[in-house]
Amino acid sequence: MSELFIINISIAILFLPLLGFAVVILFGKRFPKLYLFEVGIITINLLLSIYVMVVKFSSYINDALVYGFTWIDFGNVPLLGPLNIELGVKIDNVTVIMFFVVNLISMLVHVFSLEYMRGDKRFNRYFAYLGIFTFSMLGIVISHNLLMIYIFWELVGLSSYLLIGFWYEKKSASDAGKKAFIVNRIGDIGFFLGILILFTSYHTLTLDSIFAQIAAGNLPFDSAAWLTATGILIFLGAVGKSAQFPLHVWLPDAMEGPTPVSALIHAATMVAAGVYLVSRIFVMLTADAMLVIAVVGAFTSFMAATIALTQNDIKKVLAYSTVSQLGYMVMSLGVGAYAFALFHLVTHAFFKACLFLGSGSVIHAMHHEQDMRQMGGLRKKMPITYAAFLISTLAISGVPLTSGFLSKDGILAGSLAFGSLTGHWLIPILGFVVALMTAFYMFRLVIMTFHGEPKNQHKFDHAHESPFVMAMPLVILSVLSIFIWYTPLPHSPDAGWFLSSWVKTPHTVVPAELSYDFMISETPVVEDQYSEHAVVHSEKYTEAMHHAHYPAMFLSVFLGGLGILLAFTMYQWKKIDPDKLSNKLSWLYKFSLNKWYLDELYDATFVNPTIYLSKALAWFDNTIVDGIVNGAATVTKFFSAISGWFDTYIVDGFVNATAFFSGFVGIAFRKLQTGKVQTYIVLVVFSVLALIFIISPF
Amino acid sequence: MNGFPILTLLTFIPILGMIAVLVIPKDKANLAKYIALIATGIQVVLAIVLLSNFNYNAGGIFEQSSFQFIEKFRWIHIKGLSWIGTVKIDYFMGVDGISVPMVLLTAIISFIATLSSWKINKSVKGYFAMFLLLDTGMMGVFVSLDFFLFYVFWELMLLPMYFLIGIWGGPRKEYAAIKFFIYTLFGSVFMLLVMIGLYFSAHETLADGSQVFTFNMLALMDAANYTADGILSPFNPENLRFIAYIALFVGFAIKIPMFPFHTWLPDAHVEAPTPISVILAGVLLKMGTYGILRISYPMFPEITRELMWFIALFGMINIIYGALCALAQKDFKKLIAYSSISHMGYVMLGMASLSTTGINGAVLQMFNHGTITAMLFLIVGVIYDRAHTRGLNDFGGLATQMPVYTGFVTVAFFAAIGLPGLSGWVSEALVFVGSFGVEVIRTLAIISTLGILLGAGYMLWTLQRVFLGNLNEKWKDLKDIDGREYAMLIPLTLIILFLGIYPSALLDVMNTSVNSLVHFLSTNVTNFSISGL
Amino acid sequence: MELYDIIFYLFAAITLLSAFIVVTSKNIVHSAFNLLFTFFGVTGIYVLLGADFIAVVQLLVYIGGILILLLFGVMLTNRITSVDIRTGTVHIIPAVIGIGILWGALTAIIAFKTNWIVKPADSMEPTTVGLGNLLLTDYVLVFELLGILLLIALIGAASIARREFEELKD
Amino acid sequence: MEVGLSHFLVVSTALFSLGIYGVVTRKNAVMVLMGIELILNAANINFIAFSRYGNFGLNGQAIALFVIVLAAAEAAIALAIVLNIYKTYNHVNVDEIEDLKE
Repeated sequence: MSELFIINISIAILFLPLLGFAVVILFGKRFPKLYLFEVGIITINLLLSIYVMVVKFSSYINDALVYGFTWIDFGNVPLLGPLNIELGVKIDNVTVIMFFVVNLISMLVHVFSLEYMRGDKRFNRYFAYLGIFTFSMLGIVISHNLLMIYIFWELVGLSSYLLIGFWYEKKSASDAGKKAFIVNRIGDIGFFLGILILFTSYHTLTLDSIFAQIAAGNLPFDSAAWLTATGILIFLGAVGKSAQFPLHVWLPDAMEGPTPVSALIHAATMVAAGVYLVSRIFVMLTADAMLVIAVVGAFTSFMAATIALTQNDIKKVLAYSTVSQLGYMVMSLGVGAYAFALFHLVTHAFFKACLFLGSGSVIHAMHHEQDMRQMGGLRKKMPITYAAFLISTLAISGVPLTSGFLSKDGILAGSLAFGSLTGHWLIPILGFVVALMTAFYMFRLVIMTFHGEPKNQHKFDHAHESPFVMAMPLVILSVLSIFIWYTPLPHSPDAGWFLSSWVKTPHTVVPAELSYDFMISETPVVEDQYSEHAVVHSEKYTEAMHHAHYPAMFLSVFLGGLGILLAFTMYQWKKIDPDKLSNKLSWLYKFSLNKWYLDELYDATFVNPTIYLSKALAWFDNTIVDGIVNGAATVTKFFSAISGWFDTYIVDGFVNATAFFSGFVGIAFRKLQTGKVQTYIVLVVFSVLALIFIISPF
Repeated sequence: MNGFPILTLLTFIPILGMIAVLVIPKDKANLAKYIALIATGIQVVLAIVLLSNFNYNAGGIFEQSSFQFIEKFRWIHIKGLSWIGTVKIDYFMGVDGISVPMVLLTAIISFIATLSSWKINKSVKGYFAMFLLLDTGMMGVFVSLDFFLFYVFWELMLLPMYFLIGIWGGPRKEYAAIKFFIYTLFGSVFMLLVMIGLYFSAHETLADGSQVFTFNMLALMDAANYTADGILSPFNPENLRFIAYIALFVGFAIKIPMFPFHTWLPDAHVEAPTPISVILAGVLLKMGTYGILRISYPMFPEITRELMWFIALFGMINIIYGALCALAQKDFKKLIAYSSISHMGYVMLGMASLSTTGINGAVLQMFNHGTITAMLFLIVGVIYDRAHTRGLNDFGGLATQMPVYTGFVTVAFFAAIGLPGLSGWVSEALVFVGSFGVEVIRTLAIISTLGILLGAGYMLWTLQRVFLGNLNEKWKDLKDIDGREYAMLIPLTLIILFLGIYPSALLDVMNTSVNSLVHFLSTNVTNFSISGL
Repeated sequence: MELYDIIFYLFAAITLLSAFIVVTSKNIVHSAFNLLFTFFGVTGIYVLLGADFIAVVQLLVYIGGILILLLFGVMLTNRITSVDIRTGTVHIIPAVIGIGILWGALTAIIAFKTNWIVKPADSMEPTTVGLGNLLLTDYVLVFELLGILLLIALIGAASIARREFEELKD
Repeated sequence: MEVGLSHFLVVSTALFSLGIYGVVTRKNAVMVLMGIELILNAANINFIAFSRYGNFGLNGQAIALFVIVLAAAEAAIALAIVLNIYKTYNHVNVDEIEDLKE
């Protein structure tokens, strides 16, 4: 299995979904059954990615396969020398894992949608959009430079726009699509600025060469602040895509899209792209950047968890839980637990997809009823869905023997270690509180939908177990949430294949004084430090992790149990009446129910002022600027009128005046011609007299 | 291929077409359409031949040796006029990396505009005669290397445009036509002044060694040719080069259009018939920026470097102002007019960076904007032909009624937004890379990124209002696009997709010239100090 | 005071006095009659100035011809029978002032201001021979023209008179 | 003092002024003619005086002769005109004959 062959296969994996998209879009009208072509392609893709994964981990475990080509060549530019923009592909362990995860969930969603979307009049186009999404997602994972990541980044934004606004008849759906695209674009601008800084200072965007130059000591614009700024800017891109605190508002609205879409995009893959990007640039993050990331992650998870507590729409709860879990992953990257972040990303992808598909099958069964208060007692009617849903809920709550427990526990341990080393205790605290709330709202959801008595008898009678095509993905995903796949020992993730050999924290290239001391490995590393098998952690951080491991585990299990207990007492055994509680803490309840009023805040501060400003500018443009132009025209007309008047009255006036004057003088003199001879003679005499006086010099 | 006068042919074939159109008898008027189609078709073929024979690594901004397809003949040669010596004006044509993309763009857009004017029925002969005359004017501007010839073609383009908007336009066509005409004329008056100023301050040594005043752009670029006392010569201590630059810049800025001088564009677009809007947006807007690159930059390098911040500032204003105004428009065509103001702002920002990536991005953006906005106007034309209204709020849910058409619309809209993978993004990215790289205009570049966001805002909002949502009953009988419209939209879509994936097809063409321009600007600045105002 | 001066003053007084009466008398016949004396005064002055031929011509032409003519004019244009053959005068005072100033100015300029180039008064000798020569040598053209002029005047006067005769006829 | 040229000039100017006075103040056309005759005589005195005292030789006297001839012709014509005026107006008051004034 030569290296080149693996690269070719990976590129094939990348472009197959695009082919699927093109074929289905162009010929979808003529062949109604064409969607099967798309499903076939995705299945092939899955098999190929499994194959690549196996080959990669068997024979090429330690080296990344890279293939780059020049996209635009500027020749040698005056003052800068040769300059070109390179695109290329890099396949390393993380890529391969992501390949597998994306393709697996995409395939399962395709299968699920066969049944779920049956009867929709744009059935083919739906699968085409799924195809282009998979293509863009795979593109992000495979590219070895930031520009290509950016290209696929926006293409993923496009496909999410298309899929969210799939049922565009509903204004809310097209609004949600537009909102998603624009909010993502805000993040993308930050990402793009980060790219600009890097390209301006290093004249290349290939990650490896950038890291080499940073390691060699020259920082962007030769200042540490700019390096931190670059890190934060690129993280801004991740904030946009992974729905972190300021830019998370689009994810809950994105629930307007079909549920399988939410499962694929807004649970597992696309939102994970942000975490993947931060992990890619993890090595160049300075200490301050990591702190910012940790704080944003922690705060996001806390905020989303509080909002999820009071939501009544099943998909909204899951959406906020996704935001919260993403906050977890970002926090773990911030605190330096690189491997655990990716591990949580993978596990979260599986159980969250399972939860979404589960909710999809519930909604499908209840004829598109999404409000939990209408559901209840579905346990008997939909046993398989209930079983899968329960396992995933256990996983997300971090109950032992599940994959969620392993990854969440690792993250919490990491945050504890980070707290102990750097004294930022707020982050671990938030982490544990969120663990409690997650368990609570997840079990609240399970109880309200599956346990207790049906609240809407009519709908309940029609509810029936989903057909095999929908049930099968649920089962697979729930099975994948069990610990066995990741580590033989249920309690310690380190022993597992995931952490021991596959994913290692690459050594940071940031100059020593800028990064955390515990991040620097004491033992100098021989090969280039950003390749696969760099030393996992500096000794200090690894020790702290070991110390923190057990307390974190016990604490998280205790809190999880407490959350579950609380959920049961309130909803199952009705000891504490949730409504009475919410009335007591009414403003807190309302604050959480209305999503911390963030949407209204954004409308008030950004959206409406922009629209108002644009109306004002358009008015300004029409009246003032156009006014000036028309004004200039009227002014010239005015002046021409004046010069016309001037011409007729003044200049002509003179002419008439002279005529009039001569006439007047003529008349005056005419009186002299009296006809009498003597007056003439008198005149002659007087004029002679006058002449004498004038000429003669007395 | 030396000897075959490809540029002259390229420029004057439409004139032959015009004559043919005028000659055909009245009753067979719709023959004019086919003649125009043939003429513009030949132009496209010639443009492709030009492109294929173009030598990619000939710089050719300021030295005649590296220009290609040069045609230089004596045009006006009056010996011994009393005090200004012999007047020698040459018919001097040539192309380099910057003008070839423009020639290609003009040929393609004219061909597509001819296709789109198939439905013109009011005095067809007059229309196509004016159309072909306009075509010659445009092509001439991009290939002429003599300032006098450049000015002749520049003015030649004005007259047919006036008639085309004034006669075949919409309700307020006279107002728009007059406004367009006077505005551009106002600009070209400035250009004339500077042209004459330059004429009298530079000498060109002829073959026989005699010194003679000259309009030859290449001679005007070379500082050695300037006399010691010329009004615009850099050696004269109190020269008026700064004012001349500003005047020339205003002349070109009106055409771009730049912020304070842009109000003619929305009116001209709203009132012009669809094919003319396509030409106006596709090609005419590029003349301003091309003029700056061809004339202002090489002839006044030191002032360009001095004022680059202001050009970038106005570029940024254009971007933000255009986008914000577009957000508030209710008429589809006016929205696209303001969006093209915003996109031309990117060209200015790229030009102002005076860096290779920036200027490459600017020229590529000129080409891309040409194709994308042409497609946008064709799209508006399609609806307008069917629904006879352009109000954005009158439509709704066309996606269900005209799915294929919505497909093309989506491509065009996302190209206009700057979605990677389509040509719009490549040039915008290069403009940002170029302008961000230059310390002086970095903050302006950062503010301009807001333009991408606003662009997404108004485009998606338009897409939603017109195409998404449920179908408005008024339009339930609109039929999808027909064969002719396919023939127009498909080539443009292919160009947008192809340049999005493989932009260096065009970038390689212009790269050497851009490099030599940047080199020229960076080296020639040192030896002149900016004379006092 | 030699004899020459006395005679001069005598003749000067005659002419000016009679001229004054001609001009100021109300009765036209009186003025006509005093005109005769004025002409005599002038003739005397001519004699004093040695212009004997002119003096004689003056006598013949002025007194003999023009005076008589004037008398005829007076007789024909005023009916002797009417008592008032006085002729009115118009705005005398301004005329007197104006003429007085004129006379003062002229005499001042001519008599005192300009110093004429004066040839010593040589002896007087008869001038008729010189005049004759002069008339037929230098001024022959003028002489002939005068002849024609007189002829025209004759014809003119005759034609005006003739018309008068015709009216009477019809 | 001894009679010189200026004496004659004084006489001629006096005669001239009186002639003009006559012409200007008299209403009767014939009186006007008399005034004219006085003026002409004044002129003649001047001519003759200068031909005597100036060195013009006899020219002065020749011109005086011409003036006399002219005076005669002029008097004839004038009187014919006056007669005609008399016939049409029955009077010869100069200041009432103003038909020429339009």
